[in-house]
Amino acid sequence: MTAYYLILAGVILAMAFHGLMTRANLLRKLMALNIFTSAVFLFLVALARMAEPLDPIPHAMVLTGIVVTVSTTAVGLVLLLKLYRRTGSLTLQSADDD
Amino acid sequence: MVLFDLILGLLLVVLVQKCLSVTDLFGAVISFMAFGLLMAVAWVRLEAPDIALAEAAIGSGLTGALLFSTLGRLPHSEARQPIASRTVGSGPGYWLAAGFWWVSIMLLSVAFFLSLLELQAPGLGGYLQERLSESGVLNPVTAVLLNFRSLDTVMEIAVLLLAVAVVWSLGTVGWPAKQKLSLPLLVGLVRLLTPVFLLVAFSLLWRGNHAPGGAFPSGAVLAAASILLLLAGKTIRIYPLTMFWLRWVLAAGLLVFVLAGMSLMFAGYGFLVYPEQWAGTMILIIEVSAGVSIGAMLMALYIGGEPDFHAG
Amino acid sequence: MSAADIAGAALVVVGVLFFLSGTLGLLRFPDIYTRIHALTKADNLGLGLICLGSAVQSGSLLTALKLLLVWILVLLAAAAGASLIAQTAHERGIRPWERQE
Amino acid sequence: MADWIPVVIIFGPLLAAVLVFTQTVRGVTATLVTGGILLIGLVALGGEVSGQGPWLTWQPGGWPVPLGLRWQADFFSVAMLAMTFLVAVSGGLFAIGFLPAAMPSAARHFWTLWLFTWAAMNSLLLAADLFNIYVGLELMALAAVGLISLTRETEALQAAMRYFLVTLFGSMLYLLGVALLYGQYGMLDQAALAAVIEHGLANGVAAVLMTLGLLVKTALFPVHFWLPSAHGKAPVPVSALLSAVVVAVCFFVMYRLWSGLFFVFLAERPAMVLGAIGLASILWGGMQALRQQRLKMIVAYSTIAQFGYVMLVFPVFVADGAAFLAWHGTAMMVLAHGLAKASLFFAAGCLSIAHGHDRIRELTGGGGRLGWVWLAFALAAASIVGLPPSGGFVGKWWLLQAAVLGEAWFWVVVMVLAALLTGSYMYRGLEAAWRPAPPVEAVRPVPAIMVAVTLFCAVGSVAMGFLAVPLEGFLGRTFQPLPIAGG
Repeated sequence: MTAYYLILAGVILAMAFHGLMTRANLLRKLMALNIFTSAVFLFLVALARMAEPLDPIPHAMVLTGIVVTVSTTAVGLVLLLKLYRRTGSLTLQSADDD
Repeated sequence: MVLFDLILGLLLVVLVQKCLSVTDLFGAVISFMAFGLLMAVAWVRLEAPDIALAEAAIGSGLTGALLFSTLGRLPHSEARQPIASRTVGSGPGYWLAAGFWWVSIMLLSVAFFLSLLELQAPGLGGYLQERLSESGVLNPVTAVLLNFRSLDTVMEIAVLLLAVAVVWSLGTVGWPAKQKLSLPLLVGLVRLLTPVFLLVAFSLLWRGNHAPGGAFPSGAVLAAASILLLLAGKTIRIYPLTMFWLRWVLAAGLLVFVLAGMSLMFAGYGFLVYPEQWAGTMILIIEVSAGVSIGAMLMALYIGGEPDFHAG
Repeated sequence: MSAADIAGAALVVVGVLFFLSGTLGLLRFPDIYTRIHALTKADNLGLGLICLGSAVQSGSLLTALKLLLVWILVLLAAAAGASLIAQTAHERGIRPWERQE
Repeated sequence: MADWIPVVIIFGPLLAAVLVFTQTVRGVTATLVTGGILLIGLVALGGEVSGQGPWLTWQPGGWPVPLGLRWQADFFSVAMLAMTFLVAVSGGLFAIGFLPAAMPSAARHFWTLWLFTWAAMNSLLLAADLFNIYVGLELMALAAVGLISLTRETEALQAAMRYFLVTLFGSMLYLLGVALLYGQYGMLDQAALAAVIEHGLANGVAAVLMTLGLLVKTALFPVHFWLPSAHGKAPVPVSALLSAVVVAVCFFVMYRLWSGLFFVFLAERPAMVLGAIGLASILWGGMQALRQQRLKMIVAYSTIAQFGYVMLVFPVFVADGAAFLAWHGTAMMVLAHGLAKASLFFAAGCLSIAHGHDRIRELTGGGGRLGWVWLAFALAAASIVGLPPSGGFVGKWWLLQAAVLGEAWFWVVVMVLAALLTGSYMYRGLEAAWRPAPPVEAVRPVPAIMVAVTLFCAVGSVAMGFLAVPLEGFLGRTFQPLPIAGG
């Protein structure tokens, strides 16, 4: 069963990566990043479940990670709002090489 | 039960797909929140109730609230706008970078799936069980977070405080927030629920010692309570003095944690090395201050800017 | 399997049926007001039955009381939420659906 | 072992940041007092390392390794900490003059974020635990995002957003690699893992994922695109800190991984790939720097090229020769680059305050203090290019010597070409200084402290060349990449 969750994590990782690369909308990029993070956490916890006996250290790591992710997401969202007020658009202009 | 896992996985995949390609942002955010809730179910299936609690409260709940408040601050048209089918970037630099990523990720994912076969997952569960009695708490996750790997947790609280500092550096929000609708029902409900919230927060904090819970879910419940109070229009007036106290409440969790570690060091035990008979008490003190601070920090993140008492 | 188990399971199944009908209403009803109606009414009853079923199965008074608390809290939240949604919709000028002749 | 040293080094700036956040202490005071305390800590650490070295380890929390986590330090860590200290303090001094002139409203937040970044960098330089490194990376990334967006200008906000997305994605790749390693061995300590790690697909994938994540953060060639805008549009002291130290810290983490944990993998082929990434970064960064019209952008692009140069250590390392010489060269190069790069950004900042812009063609004229600024720019540029007797020269010379000893002729050619390329774009920056022009009237005065700091960093970077012999002595002639696993 844990192998199933490991593979599920891999599938979600790939989907989130695709979204992160192809979506121009910043809110969607942020959500894709969050989903990517969730998939990494799923991977860790599935590993913890595989171990005998159950290994609580990945659980603690994921708890730490969840809090860190909320903090970064909050910053990202505020940054996104500031950008929207400035440019009126939810997308980034491509990196200018000037 | 295998069927249950299969359905759960399928739903997760469908929700990710919807979140990333449904036509409007509003629908995408809804799918994202549903994804978070189902992840909480997945955590329970993987025997990680601590994470399920944190995911439901922080990962899905608070992130969802953050996303919604962001959507609310965008104009209606933007939230309902369908995906524009244009490319993300242009120019040779972009295509080089994108191509590099695609190729490497494709190769990597093949290797990744193959490497899953090799994982043995020895884990530290057994080793941890032996030392758990020395940690001062009974819940192994709390023991890891606040004793065995407490340095990570100190730095994690620092990340939260830093996020508040960054959000504040990006601008101020007018205060008190104006309410468009008068919603007597919400006010009544909040009046009824606030004590319940406080009770739940306290019980989560207390339970953390021996069962899933602890400072982070408890802080998230506190933050939820204060966000509800805000939504019901129950804002306090902000004066310089209130800001002074707010700053100290925000910083308290980190300060108590670091200063506790340092005083232990100067007492001769070593940085964050709890003497065994005091470990439980010290962890409780640290957790209480961290819980209150985390509640305040999560609320500050939700507000999304430094409260400005000149604007109110 | 004891009688309590069977009774509990039956209650849970009935509760799930109520959830199903509520979801059906959410998907099929014509406007926001009727949808809320379907959702809150059927789901709250469904949840009540599931809680009752689980309480019967658990066989412990403490758990039963906790489940009762869960149900009451969800009832409160659902009632308030539904009324807030309806109120907001009303103030935005969304008219209730009427049968077209 | 003195337990207080790493605590003071990491939590000194952190506590200062919290105190500045609560507005009990003024930012300048806090930064300078922290600097003083850290100086004591660093001297003590240097003494301990040279007395009991090559490696020191501590166990914060007091639990033995597979359960608890460790801090570790050798002389390279000490040198990096010292460089971080110098840039952080001189950036702070520079900001005393810069903030009132350039962005008075953001000054309050600047110091908090500055101290947070400092704490994050110090924790990364001391961390031995892979997951602790992840938390440190996130702390550093978030603080850097805040610093970049401080001016709240549209371009800065866009650069911050791009940096945010890219760097957090990098962190996630890194964490995924850590998860794979943990799934194999159930350990997170670098030295403990290095003792048991062996060839295998999962380990290889972990190595690739973690390296990719860190490459993104070090801004090397195919994933460099975020750096020029982030470092070019940020406020000057921030650009200096980001280019000189933050990127270097990410490289440091990657270097530690490859010289310790993944050392078994560092065979011919992976080293070639890492070297090729370096070569591509040298070419791309150099070419772009040649095209730039603004002084600050030249300096920003040169960071990509210079870290590309530093990456050449890996192919030289595996070539049979003098591994320790390559190692010394890298250490020296990163350290000298830090001071020189800080000085270059400071100089660009001084010039743009004086002229109101930093377009190279119009920077001519302007006497008085600007002469000193140009002198500092020239000295720092000399160190970056690698002219003797600067620190940059010593670093590049050692690396070149190691390559010659190892008969890695291809990389020798690359190094010589890279030096020429660096010379030509740095010359473009300097050209304005010695083009004859009538003195411009509308030059605004530059605060003396800014000029002094600029000159100090430049001189420091050159003077490091004279410290080559003691530095070599400290680094030692034996290459011991990791502490003993038992601790």
